[in-house]
Amino acid sequence: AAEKESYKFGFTSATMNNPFFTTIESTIREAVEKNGDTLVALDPKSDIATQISQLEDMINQGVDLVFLCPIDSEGIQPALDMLKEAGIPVVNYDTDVTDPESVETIIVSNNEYAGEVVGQALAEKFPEGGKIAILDAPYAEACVQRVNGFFKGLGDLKDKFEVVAQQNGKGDIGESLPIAESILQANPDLDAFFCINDPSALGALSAVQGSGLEAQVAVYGVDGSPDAKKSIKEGGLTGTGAQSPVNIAQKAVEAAYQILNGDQVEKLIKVPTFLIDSENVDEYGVDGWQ
Amino acid sequence: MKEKTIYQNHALLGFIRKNSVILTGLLLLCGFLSIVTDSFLTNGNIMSLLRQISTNALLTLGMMMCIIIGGIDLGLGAYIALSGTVTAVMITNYGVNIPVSILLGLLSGALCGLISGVFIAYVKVPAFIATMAMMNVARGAASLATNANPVRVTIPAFTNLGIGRIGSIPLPVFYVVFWIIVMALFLNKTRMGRYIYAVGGNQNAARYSGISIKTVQITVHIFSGFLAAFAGIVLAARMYSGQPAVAQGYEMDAVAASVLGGISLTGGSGDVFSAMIGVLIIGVLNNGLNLLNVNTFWQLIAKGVVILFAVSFDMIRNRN
Amino acid sequence: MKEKTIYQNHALLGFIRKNSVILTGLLLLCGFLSIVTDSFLTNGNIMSLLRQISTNALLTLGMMMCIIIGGIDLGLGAYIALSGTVTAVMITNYGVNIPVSILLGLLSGALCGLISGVFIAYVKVPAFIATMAMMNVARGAASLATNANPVRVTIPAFTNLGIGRIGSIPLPVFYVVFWIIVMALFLNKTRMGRYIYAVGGNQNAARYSGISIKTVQITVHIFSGFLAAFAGIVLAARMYSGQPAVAQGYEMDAVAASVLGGISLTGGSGDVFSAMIGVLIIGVLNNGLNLLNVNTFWQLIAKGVVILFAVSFDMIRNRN
Amino acid sequence: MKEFVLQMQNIHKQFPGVYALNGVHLDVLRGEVHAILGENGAGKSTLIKVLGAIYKPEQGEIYIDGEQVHLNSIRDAQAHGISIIHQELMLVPDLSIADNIFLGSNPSDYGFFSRKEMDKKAQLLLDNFGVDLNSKSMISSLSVAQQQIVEIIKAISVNAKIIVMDEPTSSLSANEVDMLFKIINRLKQEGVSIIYISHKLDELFFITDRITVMRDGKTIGTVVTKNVSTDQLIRMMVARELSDFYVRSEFEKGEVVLSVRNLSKKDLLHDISFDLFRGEILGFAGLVGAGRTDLMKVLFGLSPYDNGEISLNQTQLKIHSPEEALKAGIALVPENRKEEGLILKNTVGFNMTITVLRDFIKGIHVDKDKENNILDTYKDRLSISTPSYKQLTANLSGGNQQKVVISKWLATNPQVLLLDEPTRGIDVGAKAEMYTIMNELTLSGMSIIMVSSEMQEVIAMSDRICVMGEGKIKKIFRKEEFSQENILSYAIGGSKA
Ligand SMILES: Nc1ncnc2c1ncn2[C@@H]1O[C@H](COP(=O)(O)OP(=O)(O)OP(=O)(O)O)[C@@H](O)[C@H]1O
Ligand SMILES: Nc1ncnc2c1ncn2[C@@H]1O[C@H](COP(=O)(O)OP(=O)(O)OP(=O)(O)O)[C@@H](O)[C@H]1O
Ligand SMILES: [Mg+2]
Ligand SMILES: [Mg+2]
Repeated sequence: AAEKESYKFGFTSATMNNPFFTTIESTIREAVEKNGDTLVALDPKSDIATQISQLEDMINQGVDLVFLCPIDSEGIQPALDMLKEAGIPVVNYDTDVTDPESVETIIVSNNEYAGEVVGQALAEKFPEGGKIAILDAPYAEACVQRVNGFFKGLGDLKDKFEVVAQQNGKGDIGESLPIAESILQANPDLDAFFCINDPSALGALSAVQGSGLEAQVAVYGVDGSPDAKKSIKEGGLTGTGAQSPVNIAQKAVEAAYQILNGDQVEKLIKVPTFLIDSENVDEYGVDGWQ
Repeated sequence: MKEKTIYQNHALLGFIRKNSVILTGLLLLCGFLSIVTDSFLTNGNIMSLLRQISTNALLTLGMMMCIIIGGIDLGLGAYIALSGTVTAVMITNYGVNIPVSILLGLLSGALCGLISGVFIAYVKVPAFIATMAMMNVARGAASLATNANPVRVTIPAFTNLGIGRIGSIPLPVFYVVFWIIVMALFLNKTRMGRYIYAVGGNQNAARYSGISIKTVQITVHIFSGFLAAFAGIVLAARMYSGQPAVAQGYEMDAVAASVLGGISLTGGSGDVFSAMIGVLIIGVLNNGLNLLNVNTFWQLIAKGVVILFAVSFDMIRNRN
Repeated sequence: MKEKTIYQNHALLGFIRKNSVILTGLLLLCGFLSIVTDSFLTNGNIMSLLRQISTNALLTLGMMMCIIIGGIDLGLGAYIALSGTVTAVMITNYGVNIPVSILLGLLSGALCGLISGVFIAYVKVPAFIATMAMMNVARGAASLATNANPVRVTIPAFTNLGIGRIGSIPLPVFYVVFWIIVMALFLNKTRMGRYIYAVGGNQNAARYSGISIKTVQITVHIFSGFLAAFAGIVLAARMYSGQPAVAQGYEMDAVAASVLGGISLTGGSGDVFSAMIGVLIIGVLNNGLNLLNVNTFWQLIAKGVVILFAVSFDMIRNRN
Repeated sequence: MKEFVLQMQNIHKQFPGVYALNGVHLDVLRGEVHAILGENGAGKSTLIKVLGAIYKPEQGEIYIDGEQVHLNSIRDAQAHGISIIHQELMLVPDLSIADNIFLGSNPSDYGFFSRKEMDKKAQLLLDNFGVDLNSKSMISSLSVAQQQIVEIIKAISVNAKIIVMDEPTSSLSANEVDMLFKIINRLKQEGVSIIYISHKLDELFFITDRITVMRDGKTIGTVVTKNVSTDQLIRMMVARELSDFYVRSEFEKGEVVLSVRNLSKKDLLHDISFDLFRGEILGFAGLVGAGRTDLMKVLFGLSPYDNGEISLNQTQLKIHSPEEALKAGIALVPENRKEEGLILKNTVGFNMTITVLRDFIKGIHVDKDKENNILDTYKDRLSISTPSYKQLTANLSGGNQQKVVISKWLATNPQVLLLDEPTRGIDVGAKAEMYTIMNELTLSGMSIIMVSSEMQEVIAMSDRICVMGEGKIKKIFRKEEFSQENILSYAIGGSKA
């Protein structure tokens, strides 16, 4: 390939209304702009059809490479086919696509594992089992994986835990708050909430605090957002299965330049996830993402 | 038989008669829930139910005015997000003191209302479009102001506005009661209130009667934007944070509540207390479905079906 | 003075005169984009632009009918999801053959339209509420049918319906042209078409002329549900899958396109081709903002502002 | 020979709180013009709506050509050859004239129709009527009168056996009324029966064969027109004597109150100048579209003007809105009560006071006594007949609606009262009351401008008459110059002035 003066990258995430993705975007942007390259970032607002259209627009704009987090692993396939036809390499991050052949590399935090660490922590905290409620987001693939991982993490104690409620918190604090309140009313003896991300966990936490049950009910999230870490530090949230958008972004940029240079990259790069709780929250700081 | 009067002698009786269908529906729903769940009728649940509906109640107060003048305000959900983030940004990022921050938050909503009002009144842009456009603008502004990140506020003096209680009653319940009273007085006892009904009933006739349509439209939209902003600040206090992505689609719940409360979408009629029954129905429905732990997708269907049938019965009764 | 005749001898000239503001806006937008970007005027971009707007074009064709009779259909986005998932589930989970699956998908949309139509016509539920309720029901049903998971279909005979081309022109463009022609004939050349305008323009007059309002309302909603379902199947083919969460809020774009195309939300007027200009404006705007790499939050604001001003200019011109 | 094309027997129809039809009988012969006469609210329009199957009567039989029929739908009524021009205009504003004329008719094609042919047919009908209208024009661009004409043409286009006209001439001027009468005569020759409702007695004497008088939802009797006198009819209608029908009390010229100089508005008004004196009734006559309504709108601040001066009591006025006009002491009773006058879905009380809320609402204090006082005053003064102030205005009869309209602007106690077609659609009793009120008002010092297309009324009630045509004042007549011929010749003759 001919050496270019500068590269134009495309970036698409599930939604730009989520700090997790805006952190990835700004980290990538910073890195590529430092090299004198540009980043085109579009917001499909969680709509897979919009995401496909926007990728078309990027192709027409002549981007050299696309950073892509599919809203749906399968539904994104037509866009991947078009990208392939146009000869544009794809760095797939966060949520893996169904057909790995269509992308150059897949860089994911292990969503399942993020749920798993929470499950483990819960099992440890409540060795006798208990009543739990789950706030999920069934339309989002990554979130479904987190729930699966969560059950895996409960391990042998799985049968001792009773899921008394499972509702769609839409990964949103405002949606989750009233739902969590109702769940607490229906189950005053609840032991814990598992929420598929931090915003919904913070919503559940507000509900728990509003009901004066903070001593009794543990609230777990997934993400490791600065807000969540602050809350952990203040004794609010119990823990969060942390991902590292900063690491994901850095790995993605690294891989991108390697691909454009014609170097080999690994097909699957897993960015570790881990539990942050009151014990280790200070290691990661509360001002930004890890 | 339809008895439609603005002021009645036996106010309470008239109210019950007028809203008999929807009141019956509400009572049935409550009765059903108190039988099949242990928790519905507990003090705790009732209090949290009341707190949950406070947002929709405030939005509905604003929305019903917009509907009465024959319009709508699709931006109300976005103004919630905007005012919450504006207030939070002021407090947290700029260290502005709390009263001033809240004032700025309230102003942001009123300003959005003013802008849509001006386009509706002076340029005759349909309210549906003007407020839909303002919805985009307000949502965009809220996201820009915070770079789409939530802005955390943990100062108790602020958060207490949302989570505080007097006795066992959450503060937001008092706010709602206050605004219900204000709105009822406004619509029934002031000139502007009657002008609002006149403009919605027949804009041309209102104009010939010497009413300034523009003033009425702008006033209504400022007021409803203000109420949404107020709701946004209470919500931000409850969530310890200004959330730019919060409250999407809340305006639709406010429209549904208004219509359940018998407010005609063609404008010209409707009263505060009936609208509040609509708010209660939607609130109890959401609360009940969650208490019953109904599957999310069935919840959607159930909500659709209940709204459809509740409005249907009301329509059928009104025709007879 | 205003010359108001529906069809003029110089149809094209009349059309241009009627839509002068909005056409000017569209041309300015296109001109601007072709100057500041290299890619806007490329064949590839134009083709993908046309394909991108095909969904909104189909929805707008349905929406405009609903608006002309003085209503609205807020369920159209949800019917897209429903028909796509129904078709995909039939093909993939039940092994039903493709034509029958597609037929079932189309029927699902038409059925939703029928149900809202019946409530609107017979029970007099406002269209806003009836279709909002059906939106919930359809979305819930689509999610239930698939447990909220996308259902994959990779049979080329199906996916080609969405991604195929004739020459360099994507198939969806042909569908849209076909339906535009059908709709134009329907509205202008058939009795039912006239009835649609009559019902929207003066419902009493229509009734006193012996027109069955109910038939008109139900027909319109079935047809618009059907068109949304059609769009849903094309979209499913493009995405190789039925997606239960897709197309949320698409109905609002269809309303915006209709109003940009000069269709009055009070009903009674509007024509297909003007509405398609509205679709083009929204499409070019989205495409252009993407090509220009405008920040996503600024995009929201820009979209709001452009719609507001485009409609404003149209209103101002119409008054003079 | 005596062949009943229509018999309606013992028809009963009740509305909430109103027994609108209480055993009504109506017999109509083939080829006759049969009037229904009665006060406002007598039940005329309701009877017609029963015939058109818009309302279902609780009781009663309908025979057409001697056979009992059950009219279950509007289509049924049409199929039996009944065609109705309703009191309220029933046209679709954004469709063309041709579309409207053929809206309900049922051509025998497969759902498609040929627009060319339809336009041609419609044009033929328009030309036959003798109006200068293009069948492709949109209804919304027509004046009320032109719309009324379209409505008439629509009704006669379907080859009906029975054509009902509910106050067809209420917004027509003399020329068009003549045209209508010619058509009625022609239809009569063809054996069509016409049911004709009007409050204009002279028309009834001119055109009808028999008259059925209704009162309070009952048939009082049917008489042969040529055998009755006006007085007899009025007695049947109102069951009381009406004296002094058109009487203008003596008028003493006061000072100039309103003075208009060289008022112009592009395409609509040209160089309008006139004075209005204290206590005067200044009539405005003219043909349809003469520009009288436009002038009133300008005076009331509803539409702007380009040049000229308006002064009230020697001070120049700058009025930009009705609000300012009302404040300055000018009130307009608009021409079109449904669109401009009333909020139909609200109560009578609400409507009557909406212009004067300032008088009894201060802040959040509503002075109920004062409010009731205002309501009672005008209810009595105009004898508005309504079961209560809480009745929806939509449920009042046309005439009572008109009185509500008048009362709401009268309540503002203006110095100058502009009345645009003030007696449109109101019965003789109400008219007489209206004239009495006008007299009283002027005696108390109010000045009135009365736009009217009813020649008798203008001549009888005005102190001076401005004749308008093509947006100009063609001539101002003094009382002694008044005559129908004089006025008409200026109204029609474009170049005379
Ligand atoms: N839809 C309705 N609901 C309730 N009352 C009605 C309705 N329509 C008419 N009425 C009442 O029925 C009575 C008869 O009204 P109708 O319109 O038939 O009178 P009319 O003789 O045509 O009077 P006008 O000369 O003023 O047109 C009136 O008292 C009127 O208030
Ligand atoms: N909104 C409008 N659009 C177009 N033309 C109009 C409009 N309003 C009035 N006109 C035209 O302006 C002219 C003057 O109308 P105007 O209503 O003032 O006449 P008028 O003397 O009051 O007659 P009428 O007895 O019909 O009320 C007419 O030719 C009318 O058709
Ligand atoms: Mg009548
Ligand atoms: Mg006039």
